Amino acid sequence: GKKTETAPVAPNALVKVRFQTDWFPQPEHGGYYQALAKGYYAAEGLDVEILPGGPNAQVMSSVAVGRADLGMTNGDDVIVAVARGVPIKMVGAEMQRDAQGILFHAEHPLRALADLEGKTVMAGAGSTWIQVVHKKMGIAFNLTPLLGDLARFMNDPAFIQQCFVTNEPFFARQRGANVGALLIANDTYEPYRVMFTGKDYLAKHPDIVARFVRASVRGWTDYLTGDPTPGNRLLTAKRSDLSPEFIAYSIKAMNDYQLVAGDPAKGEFTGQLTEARLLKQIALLQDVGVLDKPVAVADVATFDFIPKPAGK
Amino acid sequence: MIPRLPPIVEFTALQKRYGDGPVVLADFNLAVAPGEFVSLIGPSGCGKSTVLKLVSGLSPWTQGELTVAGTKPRLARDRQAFIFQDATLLPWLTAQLNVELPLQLRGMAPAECTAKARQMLALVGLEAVRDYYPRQLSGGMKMRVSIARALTLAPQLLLLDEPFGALDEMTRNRLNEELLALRARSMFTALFVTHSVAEAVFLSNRILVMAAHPGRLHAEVKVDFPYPRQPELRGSAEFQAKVNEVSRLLHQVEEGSTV
Amino acid sequence: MIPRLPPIVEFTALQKRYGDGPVVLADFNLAVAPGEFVSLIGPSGCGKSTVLKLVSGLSPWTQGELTVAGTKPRLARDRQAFIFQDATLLPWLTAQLNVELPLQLRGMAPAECTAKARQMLALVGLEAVRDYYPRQLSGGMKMRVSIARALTLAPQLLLLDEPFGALDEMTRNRLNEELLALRARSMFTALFVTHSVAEAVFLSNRILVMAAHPGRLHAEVKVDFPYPRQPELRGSAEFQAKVNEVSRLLHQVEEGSTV
Amino acid sequence: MKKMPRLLVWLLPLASGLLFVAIWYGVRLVTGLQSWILPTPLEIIAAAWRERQALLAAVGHTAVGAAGGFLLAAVVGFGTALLLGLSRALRSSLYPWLLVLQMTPVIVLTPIISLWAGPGLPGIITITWLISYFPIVANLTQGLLSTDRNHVALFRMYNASRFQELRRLRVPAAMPYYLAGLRIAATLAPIGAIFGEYMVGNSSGGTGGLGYLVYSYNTQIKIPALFATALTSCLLGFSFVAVVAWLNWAVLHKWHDSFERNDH
Amino acid sequence: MKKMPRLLVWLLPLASGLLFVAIWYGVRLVTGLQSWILPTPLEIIAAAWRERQALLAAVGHTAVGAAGGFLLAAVVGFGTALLLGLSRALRSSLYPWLLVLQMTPVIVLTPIISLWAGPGLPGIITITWLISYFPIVANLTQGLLSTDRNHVALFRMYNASRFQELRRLRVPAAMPYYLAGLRIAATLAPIGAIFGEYMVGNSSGGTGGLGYLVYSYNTQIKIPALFATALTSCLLGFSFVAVVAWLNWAVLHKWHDSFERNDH
Ligand SMILES: Nc1ncnc2c1ncn2[C@@H]1O[C@H](COP(=O)(O)OP(=O)(O)OP(=O)(O)O)[C@@H](O)[C@H]1O
Ligand SMILES: Nc1ncnc2c1ncn2[C@@H]1O[C@H](COP(=O)(O)OP(=O)(O)OP(=O)(O)O)[C@@H](O)[C@H]1O
Ligand SMILES: [Mg+2]
Ligand SMILES: [Mg+2]
Repeated sequence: GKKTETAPVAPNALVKVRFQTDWFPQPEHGGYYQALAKGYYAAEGLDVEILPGGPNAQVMSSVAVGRADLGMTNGDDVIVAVARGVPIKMVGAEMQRDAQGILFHAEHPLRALADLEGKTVMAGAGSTWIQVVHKKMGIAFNLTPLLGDLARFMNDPAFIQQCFVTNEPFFARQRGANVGALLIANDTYEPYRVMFTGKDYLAKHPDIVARFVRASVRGWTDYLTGDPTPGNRLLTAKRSDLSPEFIAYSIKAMNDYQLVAGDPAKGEFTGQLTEARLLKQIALLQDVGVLDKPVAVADVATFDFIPKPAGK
Repeated sequence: MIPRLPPIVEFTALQKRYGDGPVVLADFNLAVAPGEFVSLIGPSGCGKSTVLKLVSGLSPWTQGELTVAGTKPRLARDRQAFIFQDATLLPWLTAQLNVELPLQLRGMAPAECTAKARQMLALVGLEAVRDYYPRQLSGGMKMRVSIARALTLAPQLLLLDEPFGALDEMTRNRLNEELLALRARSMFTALFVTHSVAEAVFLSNRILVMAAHPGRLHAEVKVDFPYPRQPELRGSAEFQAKVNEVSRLLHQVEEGSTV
Repeated sequence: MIPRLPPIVEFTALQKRYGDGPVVLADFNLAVAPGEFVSLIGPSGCGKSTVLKLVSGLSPWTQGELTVAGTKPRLARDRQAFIFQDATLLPWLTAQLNVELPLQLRGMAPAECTAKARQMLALVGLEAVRDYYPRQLSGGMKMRVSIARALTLAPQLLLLDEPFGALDEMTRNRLNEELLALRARSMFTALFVTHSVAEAVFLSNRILVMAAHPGRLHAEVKVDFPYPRQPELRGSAEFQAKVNEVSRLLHQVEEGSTV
Repeated sequence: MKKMPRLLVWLLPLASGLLFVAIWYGVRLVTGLQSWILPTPLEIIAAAWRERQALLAAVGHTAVGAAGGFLLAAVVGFGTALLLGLSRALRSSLYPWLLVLQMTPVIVLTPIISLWAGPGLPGIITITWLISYFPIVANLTQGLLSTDRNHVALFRMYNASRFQELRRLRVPAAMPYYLAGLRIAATLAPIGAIFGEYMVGNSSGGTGGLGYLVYSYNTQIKIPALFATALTSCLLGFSFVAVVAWLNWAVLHKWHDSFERNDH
Repeated sequence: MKKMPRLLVWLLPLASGLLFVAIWYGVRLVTGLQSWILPTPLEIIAAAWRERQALLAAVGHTAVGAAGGFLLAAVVGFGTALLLGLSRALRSSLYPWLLVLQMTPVIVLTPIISLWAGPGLPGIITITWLISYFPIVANLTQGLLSTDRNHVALFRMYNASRFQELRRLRVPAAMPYYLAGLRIAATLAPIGAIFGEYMVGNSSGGTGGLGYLVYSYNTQIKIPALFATALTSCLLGFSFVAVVAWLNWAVLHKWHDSFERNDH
């Protein structure tokens, strides 16, 4: 339908948009649920369906083949996928920094990535950060495959594993372990988490994409700074095992680590993607050998939909 | 007695070996005219079952020629029925269904199959155990089911491999007579393996005495008693004379061989 | 002739049904003294194999009593050997190894097993096919392997279920004589099922004629020819008279029954 | 073998189960393992009771995936083995590719599966099918080829068509093999479905099946609940195995020697 | 069945393979799938060549785990089935718990395995064993119970001990079942090892096996390389299957009806 030109419209004329998330519903998707719950999408004329993901969500291929209209994932992955010919493009940031971190017991503190030298880490083989740490920072450690479980971590005070800083530390502490979490993102390597869409969809429906990004950013800001209850209600409806304490922890962690809004001191704001950072990112990926051919920033992202920073 | 028709089974200088084993049949020549009842008799392991297997096309030969109804054995199977030396019943079918099997395979209507099979089971005296599975039958009963199964087919050429060996004399005699009665009605040709000389004499118009190592024809005895033959024939002196003649030939054969 | 010892096999008012099927043996009474050679003869399905299975302890009975060597059948198995109605060879063993099997199971030294088995195979005329697998043997050869296998054990009580049914007359007669010769040496007791009246008369000192529906003893015939019996016995008039007597009894039995 | 009183058939696994539980507690005592590595049976049962609602909802979900995949495997496996049994040419053309299908790690196929079958239930059923399919094919094919050659000769004599030979001889004769294959598949189906939920599942619809719970309890370090989930999956599997055992009895007890009676 | 010329035995799978490849290209053309979903065979082979060093190193690693787990499964499975075949009491005491072992999702046991067996090779072998064990037990047990009752009666008559009956009768008679089980296990072993590397592997020796590569190519979206890894795993599997096929021939061809000869 070409009725999408005018907004807002009567609810029955809302444009259907399918948004693919990368995991089971979780607070790290809270902004989208908040936007849905508070009617920000409807206000933009969109009828958004948030598709839950899972351990093998295939977010990028879902969007690329049109099973979903937009999706969200790690920014690195989009760059790599584009380099491999997957027809997708970033349209806005969800988080300024990826939430990946390293979980450790407080008895064995980890001040910096350099402390990983010689250790064994349970982490996702092939993850970009590992390549960067190995090849760019020259830190050598062994890998053991990453599963969802924390049992071995709990059992072994010397155990180190990859985590989401918004996630695993809560459960480990809840079980009485004294743990710390080190954010992996640093000056050398700071991947975004992004919203992206298929190139075809982008060409056909730039207006919908713009409205989606706008409403989502609004949702995120509201979720983290306002009252998250409406979004959380949707989340817990989809996943009864999300406890209020856990959600609160996640929200606090996203705020504490400035994951979504970034560091205002550096001029960062919610939704922002910068050409400079993406350039640096592409160069780094190429450097460590993850990219086997160069890509242009214009191939991986469009900056047309980045909303104005709040309060400016 | 036997019309001069082209032979239904014709072996010409046939030689048979299993794989690269010893020669089992050597220079085997035999022509069976339609309607003949030919018995094979000979020491254990001389190749009688092999002869039947060749005629049925279940086993290939090494040299020479063999035609059945003028064609390759395999192509003449629809005119044949074979009663194997073992009963070879399907263990998952009852006696009744085992007998129905060949009829069903020919696409006969179910009701007709049932009726026909019942009738044949009655003929071999097994009406009462129609619904028994093979493992519930005695050795002789199994063999009788197998006989009933073969006879349902009303074949032109019947191959019988010691069908009555596991039966008591009385049942055996009765089935001998039934077999001749059936033959009188449908004039099938029979190739019959047996170890009983009396049975061979009673049934056949020709008896082939085989020798072993390698299997070969040793002698041929014509039996000219007219059909239909009555049970009383068994008591006659001519009958006894024939039996003695064949037995003597058989002794010759066996004395000549070590096994 | 037969010493007055306690019976080695004793049936007392025994009744046998398979599961909840019909009565297969009714009011069965039989005492076999050590050293006797008892033949069972009767129509197909009358329960002869069942009698042997009961004696060997392979099948339980329903009512009455049965002792073998004064104890439960199952406990007397080490004194028995059983020649089944089917050859029951293990398909993965050669003829030689099939014959060695019971010896090996008794823990006999390998060299002795081999020698003994060869000797028994020679006795049944199968030296030449020692290394054949069962599927390469003819029906009669398989049965002979099975006989050789049972005889290696030198049992006190031998159960034979139509062992010679698939053999030609000559081989059969020869094995009959071998059997008697073995018995002369080791004085085993034999329970022998056969359909051949002449064979029963030649071998046994007692013949039991059974009737069917339900299986039961119809008549008993003593055969008083002295052992060792010579082949010439078969030609004698007394022999023929005995055969006729048993045959007559058998006819009585079978005429009385429909099956 | 002697007939066993019916009661014993139930008592023995219970007795061995008690032994097993005793060893379990022993291991806990001796090794000093924590409950987040190896919870005690009591802890597991308590957790199962606590989480009964989540477990019940999830097991329903997983049961559908497992049953779908199992049935598909039983039917398609049967069909495939028939094809393979029908002719040697078909066998040597198809078997190697079947092996390739079986030996390709499912994870490689996941994107295609979630694309073609769709994520959620269709994908889960496909993965369950993939996992439980081959044991059925391998067994039934072996069974079809193991037919007694005397029976085959009989059918040859009747000029039975290949198809008749298959339907009336080889298939019934191969039933013990097929049923053994089904028994293996029955134990694979629930883990297949859980694995499938892991690979292509999502929690749309509010519940995500046992695979989702495994994930969820695992990250929350609710280890007793995790074992309770495994227990639930075993119970699901047992219901499949019970169906196959019943089938086995129904098809074979009348004639097959694996149903020995004392009464020869 | 007619005997097939030896050449055909090789040509037919090739021919069907060509057909298969043609269909593959057809699917690509018709559905417009990109190589990051379904690479073409050529792309896969090119990737295999490009990554040959990584693949070779990895396949060696995985082969050790797979072979170890397979052998363990073959041996322990044999032993278990013997126990189960030995007496009905043992069978009804043990079988349910074996099913529990088989039906417990491996992921639940991973922490224990990596704790007790240790991560790396021992853990991988344990997981491979767990995955390929049950088909062997289930099949061999069915085989041991399917013995011809006339043969059993024969052994009873010889007063053979349970053990003799097992060793000299039931085991040889069950060989076709055991070998069918081994064939299934042979196809499961490489995927089991890959899965094990996924679960408890580590890259301490410098390579992490095919499971590591699968993970790594998958996250790096190197899809042709991922398929090349799958291909390598298939080749590994084929070598296992070939060993079993040879064993099957060696054990059965002399006497079993699955080795029909034309010559009856
Ligand atoms: N396992 C069984 N289950 C049920 N019925 C059986 C079983 N075995 C034998 N029977 C029945 O018992 C009866 C006697 O069988 P048995 O084998 O003893 O006969 P037989 O005298 O040896 O006959 P034949 O001379 O034909 O071998 C038959 O009617 C048969 O159907
Ligand atoms: N499948 C086979 N493979 C190899 N040799 C075989 C095969 N079948 C039969 N033989 C051999 O062929 C010879 C003849 O066997 P055949 O079965 O024809 O004998 P027979 O005359 O029927 O004997 P019987 O009266 O004992 O049944 C025997 O020496 C046997 O060993
Ligand atoms: Mg023969
Ligand atoms: Mg009998």
